[in-house]
Amino acid sequence: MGGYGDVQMIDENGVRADGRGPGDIRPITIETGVVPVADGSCRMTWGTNEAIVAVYGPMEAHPRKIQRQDRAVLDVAYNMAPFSTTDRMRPGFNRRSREVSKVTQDALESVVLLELYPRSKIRISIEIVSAEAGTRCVGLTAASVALADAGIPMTDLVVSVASGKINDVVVCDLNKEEDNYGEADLPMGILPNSGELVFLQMDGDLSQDEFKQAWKYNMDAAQEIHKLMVEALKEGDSQ
Amino acid sequence: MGGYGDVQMIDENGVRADGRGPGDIRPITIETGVVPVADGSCRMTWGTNEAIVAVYGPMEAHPRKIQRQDRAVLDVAYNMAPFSTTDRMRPGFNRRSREVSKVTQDALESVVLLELYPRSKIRISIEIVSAEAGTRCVGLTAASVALADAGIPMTDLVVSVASGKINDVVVCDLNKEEDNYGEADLPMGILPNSGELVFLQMDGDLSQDEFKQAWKYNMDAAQEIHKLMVEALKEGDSQ
Amino acid sequence: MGGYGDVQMIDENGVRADGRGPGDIRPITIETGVVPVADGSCRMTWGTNEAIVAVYGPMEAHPRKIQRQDRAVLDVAYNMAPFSTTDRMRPGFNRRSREVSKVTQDALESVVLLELYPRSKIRISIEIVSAEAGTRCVGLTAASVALADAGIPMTDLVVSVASGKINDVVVCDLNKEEDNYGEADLPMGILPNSGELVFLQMDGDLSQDEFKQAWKYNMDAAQEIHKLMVEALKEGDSQ
Amino acid sequence: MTIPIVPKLLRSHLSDLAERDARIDGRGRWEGRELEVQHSILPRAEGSARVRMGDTIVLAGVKFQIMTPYPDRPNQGGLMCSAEVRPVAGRNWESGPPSPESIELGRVVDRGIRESGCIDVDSLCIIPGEKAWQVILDLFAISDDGNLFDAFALAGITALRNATVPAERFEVGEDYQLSVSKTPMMCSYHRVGGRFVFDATAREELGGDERIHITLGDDNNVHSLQKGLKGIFSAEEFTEIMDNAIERAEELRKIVDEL
Amino acid sequence: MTIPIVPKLLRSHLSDLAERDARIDGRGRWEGRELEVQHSILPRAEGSARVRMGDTIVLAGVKFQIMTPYPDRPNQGGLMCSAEVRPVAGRNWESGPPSPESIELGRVVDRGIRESGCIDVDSLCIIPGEKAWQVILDLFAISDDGNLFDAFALAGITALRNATVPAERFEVGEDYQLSVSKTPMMCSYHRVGGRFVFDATAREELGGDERIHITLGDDNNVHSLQKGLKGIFSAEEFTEIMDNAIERAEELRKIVDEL
Amino acid sequence: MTIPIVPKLLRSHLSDLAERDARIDGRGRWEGRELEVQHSILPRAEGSARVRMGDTIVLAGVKFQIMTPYPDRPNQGGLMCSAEVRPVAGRNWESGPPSPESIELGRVVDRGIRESGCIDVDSLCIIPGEKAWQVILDLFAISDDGNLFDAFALAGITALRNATVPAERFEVGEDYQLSVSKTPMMCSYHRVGGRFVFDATAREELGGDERIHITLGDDNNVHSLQKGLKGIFSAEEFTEIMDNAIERAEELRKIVDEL
Repeated sequence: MGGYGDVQMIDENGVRADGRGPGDIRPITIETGVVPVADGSCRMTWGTNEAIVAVYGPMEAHPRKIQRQDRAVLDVAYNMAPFSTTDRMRPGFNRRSREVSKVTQDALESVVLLELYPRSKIRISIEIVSAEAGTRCVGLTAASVALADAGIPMTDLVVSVASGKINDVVVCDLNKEEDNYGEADLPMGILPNSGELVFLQMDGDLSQDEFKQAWKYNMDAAQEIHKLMVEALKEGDSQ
Repeated sequence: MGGYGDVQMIDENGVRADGRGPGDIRPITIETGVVPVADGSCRMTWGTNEAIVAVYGPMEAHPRKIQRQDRAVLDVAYNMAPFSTTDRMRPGFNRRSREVSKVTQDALESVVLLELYPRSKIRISIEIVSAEAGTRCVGLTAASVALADAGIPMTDLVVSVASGKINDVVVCDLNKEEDNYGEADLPMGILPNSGELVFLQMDGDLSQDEFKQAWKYNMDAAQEIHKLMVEALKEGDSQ
Repeated sequence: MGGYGDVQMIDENGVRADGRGPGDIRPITIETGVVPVADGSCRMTWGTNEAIVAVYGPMEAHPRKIQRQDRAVLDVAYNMAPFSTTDRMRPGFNRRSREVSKVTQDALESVVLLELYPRSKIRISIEIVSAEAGTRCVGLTAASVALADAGIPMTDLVVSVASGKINDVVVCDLNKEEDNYGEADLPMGILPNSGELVFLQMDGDLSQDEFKQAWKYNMDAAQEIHKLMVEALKEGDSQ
Repeated sequence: MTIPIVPKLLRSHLSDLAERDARIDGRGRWEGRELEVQHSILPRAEGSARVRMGDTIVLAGVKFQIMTPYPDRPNQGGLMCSAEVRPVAGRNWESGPPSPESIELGRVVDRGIRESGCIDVDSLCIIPGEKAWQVILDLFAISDDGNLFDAFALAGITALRNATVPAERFEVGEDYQLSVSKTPMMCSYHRVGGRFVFDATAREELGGDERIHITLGDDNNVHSLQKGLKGIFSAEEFTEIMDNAIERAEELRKIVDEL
Repeated sequence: MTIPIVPKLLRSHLSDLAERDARIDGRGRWEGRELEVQHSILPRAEGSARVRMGDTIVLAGVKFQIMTPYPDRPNQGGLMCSAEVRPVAGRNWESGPPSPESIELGRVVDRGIRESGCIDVDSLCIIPGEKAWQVILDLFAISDDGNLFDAFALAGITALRNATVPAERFEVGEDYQLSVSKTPMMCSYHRVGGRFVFDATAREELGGDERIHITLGDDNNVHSLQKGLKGIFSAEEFTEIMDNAIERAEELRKIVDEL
Repeated sequence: MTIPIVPKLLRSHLSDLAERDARIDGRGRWEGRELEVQHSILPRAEGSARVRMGDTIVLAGVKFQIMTPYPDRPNQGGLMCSAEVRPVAGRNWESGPPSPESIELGRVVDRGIRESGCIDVDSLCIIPGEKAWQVILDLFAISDDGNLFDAFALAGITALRNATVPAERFEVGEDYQLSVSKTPMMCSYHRVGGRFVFDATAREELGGDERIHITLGDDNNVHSLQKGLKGIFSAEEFTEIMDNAIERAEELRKIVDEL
């Protein structure tokens, strides 16, 4: 985290530069069926983030050595398109993308009923075509919608959202400027029905009390976002 | 194409800097059997281009996944040796070489009687050891001679040659300087007996009329080069 | 070899800058069992060189294509840790490491009774965690101790040591400064019981007479080092 | 892209259709799919476009970088065009290093745009010998139902025409519109059931043979050609395609001009 | 690392033990293995440490390079942290490009150290805008019997505290001790037999589920968190772990402080 | 290079021949194959050579680049030697990253030339501390019927002796002949049928064991040695080979000197 305390991003009344209160999230839109050739797909915009997720499968897992006799494997790839960032992102291998892919896969494997599809593979491609801040949360949330759109059974949807700290104040869902100068970032992957977690990362500096506040903001935001996800899936079904 | 119109490369009588007329090709020599350990081979010089092609096979295709049940596969690799160019060519992966390999393979697969050798592989290595201009044409032409030298049945030889444009005049078989400053390049892969095509690329700027003239030059040159190929193969056989 | 004749590294009485005589080697320590999870291991310090070697196996050779029906294969990897050199060593592929791995493997395959373990693989990892001069000798010598520690049958241990030339004088076991400015380097891999060789390299400039002297120094040093190896193995057994 | 087992049934079905001069989705031989072209759709790109041709969807984004001009061309900037087809776009596209197919895609589209001379590289110079703009056009497939070539080319030229040079962000003056003087158009033809058709779908590609790509400029001048895949074609066939491309390119150019 | 076939027997054995609140090696649920921390053990490194936790052994080495500061941060040097687990460290680690596991290892440890702000990057400046120190911390596994995360983190901070800036060798002044203002500590918990335990061995990792890594600063502030692997945990479970980490981190910090 | 299944029949045939002191192609134990050395055969290279030893054919080409001298050696240029064996040269050579075999080939030949000091790197300086020549020697196999080592080494030194420094093209003065003060020669010996022979063919390599490479200077000084492959040899065997190499090297040097 940058942690440049001299940029004023929230005023004494708790109003942020973009007009939001500390616990408010940015505007979100969700749409399914956006990749016609895929088995399930989702386009999610969140602030000026945009993710497109396609799900293919269940299909035969090959090469054979990745097959598991008793369950399906997920193959999750998170990627940022070259034009998704202010400075062009060079295509190709990238440690950050590899790590985000891995934690996203770990989160989704926790909810997909893998044992229903032994020896098969489900491929989940997450493409960030416009990046603001919080792209891993957008990608994970959109991926769980795309899985539902593909009819893959899950124990619950996953809602991912991050809180952080700006000017020593804990706030929810950092935007780009807040993220650049923010002092902490706590992204979580939440099961909205049970309040349990499948994904957790954090970096920066949070006291134990600040940490608890950030945790609470995420839990509340998850409920709000969950409603939008359910609506989008209903709309998709009715088409 | 460079397209620097101010370099004078052809005079008002249609005589080019190296003395050729618009439709003339550079000097060509062809020799077979130049790689003793190969099943067939060809050395072709064309101006100051030199290509060496070796053919190995038909042999077992491995790994198994590249095998085709009903036919042979070709494995064509076009490469420029490090000392083949004025500025040393770094060895290793190279998008241009990959693309030339692919179009050459597509052209040769169109004439080789692949279905005679199910499950097998024929490897064709094209090494440009000296490059002037038109190396892909030299490589493809020499490869078809090497295949014939290896006794691989084909419906016809492939003759490849390019025409282009210099100082707004359409001419055949650009040399190095003409290629640097030329305004267009139209390489074709021609079956000399039927006049049909198995390879076609073009870049630059040609009006519809200029395009027809360039096409005609290529067709005529193909007949001329074909004679040299047949001679070289006869000479090779008689040794 | 550097060959900077103007740095004085040995005086008229044959005393080297670090006090050694021409035929003397640097201090050596050898310890086994240093990688608890391995089947055999060795830590060897030699001057300020330090190598750690772990042996795993015999185990199933996979992928299948590396299997040999009639014998085991060795898989030797020599590597320098990033903090092993004065200028940090970048991790990853490196031609020198590949070559050292190969000659070390060739040397060890000459003594391990491979035919006792058909279809299996023995993995030998040589990690140089501190490098002075002569790391390939340290690695090969330590590897033969680690193999013995793992109970892998061999016809003999391999002792590796190098002699060279400084200020036109042939000396044994160059240290870092001597290696930087030395005029030749002759590393050998010696079977101490028969005096035969399994490893030999050399570069620099040695007259035929100098060459014979360097050879002799290596043969004598090998006997000395062999004693330390046997002691370390006995100590390891008795624990 | 893994080698799909070409279904013999599909091939013979496509042959039957061809005999009746019909296509698998009911289109005429020279008829393109329903087309949708949008621009200014990517917030982080300096120019962008989205093209939908039936179920084929692609994005194009333009970014700028400052480069040092090459010593022998001190007054010129550069244009780089790169195409990516990632696994998102279809079941048969795999991750990993660029496949021969996607390299060919990028190079063919790049050539058409570059050779048309639509970007005046001299206009990209900022300080001769020191600073110039490098224009980077990235083509990105979202859904591959065939003929990515034409979709990429169309999205590419649209994104370039939509691009603003971000001079302010790089502190070298005021933003201005990228100058694009020509509108090259690519038209692609696949041999399906024995004869060539325009704008093939993925199933037609799968059951078809060679393809030919033609890029034409505003004046019908030829800027790039490419024959792809195994196959033999005659001069007469090529002439027919070229004549058709002249018509198709004009139609497409009208759509882009009216955006 | 190849995917090991998780032995069902091991999993059920670990479950049985968990029911009796026992562990496979006799330790208590929150008890760490025997610990040995040494420093100054690598002659070529400017700072170094060796950590042994049971049969897990790792090295850490610090090297310095001169870098040009980034244009937007002319007064700052840099810190780079890289973790390697080569085949020497265990039967299941393979050579080749870094595995997802080792990338995660490096990034998680790096984050904990970096985010704690223990290295003041402003103090690494030599000449503003021209020269600054880049500190490179290399973590290297010798023997992997589980929980490389905590071993790497502990060796890493110890090596940094042990490091001397080699100004003389680079001819930019006199050598001096690297300033390390804080002592972040990572504590890792694995779900084994259904409940979380501290400092898991390789067998517990093999038969276990998800893991959680917590890095705490001197004041118990949280600097980094990471959940790894497939698994679902509750808020209550997390609170229990966090409370335990506060205790464990304090114990570890004492050991490092007393070196 | 894929691992060829060593035919036991070939090995036993070679042993039988060895007992009668015979070789598979009728040559004597220390006899080389028919040799042909040409130079100035590559139009784009500044120096070049082609060597044919029986059915083994190789090319060598010399190119020059301008480099910045290393800070600690401001008056020196550089020599780089790189060997490539591509699939053109034989059925068992495969494409892809350089194999261990071709890396060894390049490094062994490079060492022999470099260590002989035949190129005076001080003479490659153009402007001290600013510009110097880097000489790049590329060795390229056309047909591999065994003993690429000696063929590469012979072609390499011939191409260097043939090289012209292209000062005019780089606008740093007039072209001049590269100064090559020594003529190192490599002689390679393979154990075939139990004893060492000179200049082995591919079949002898296939059915043989270890090999030893010796590079000798004009004065019989040793410049490089390399033992390759699995195998044990005695001091007596080595002495015999060294004595033979002194004779062979002299013969080869005469051929090169007379070109």
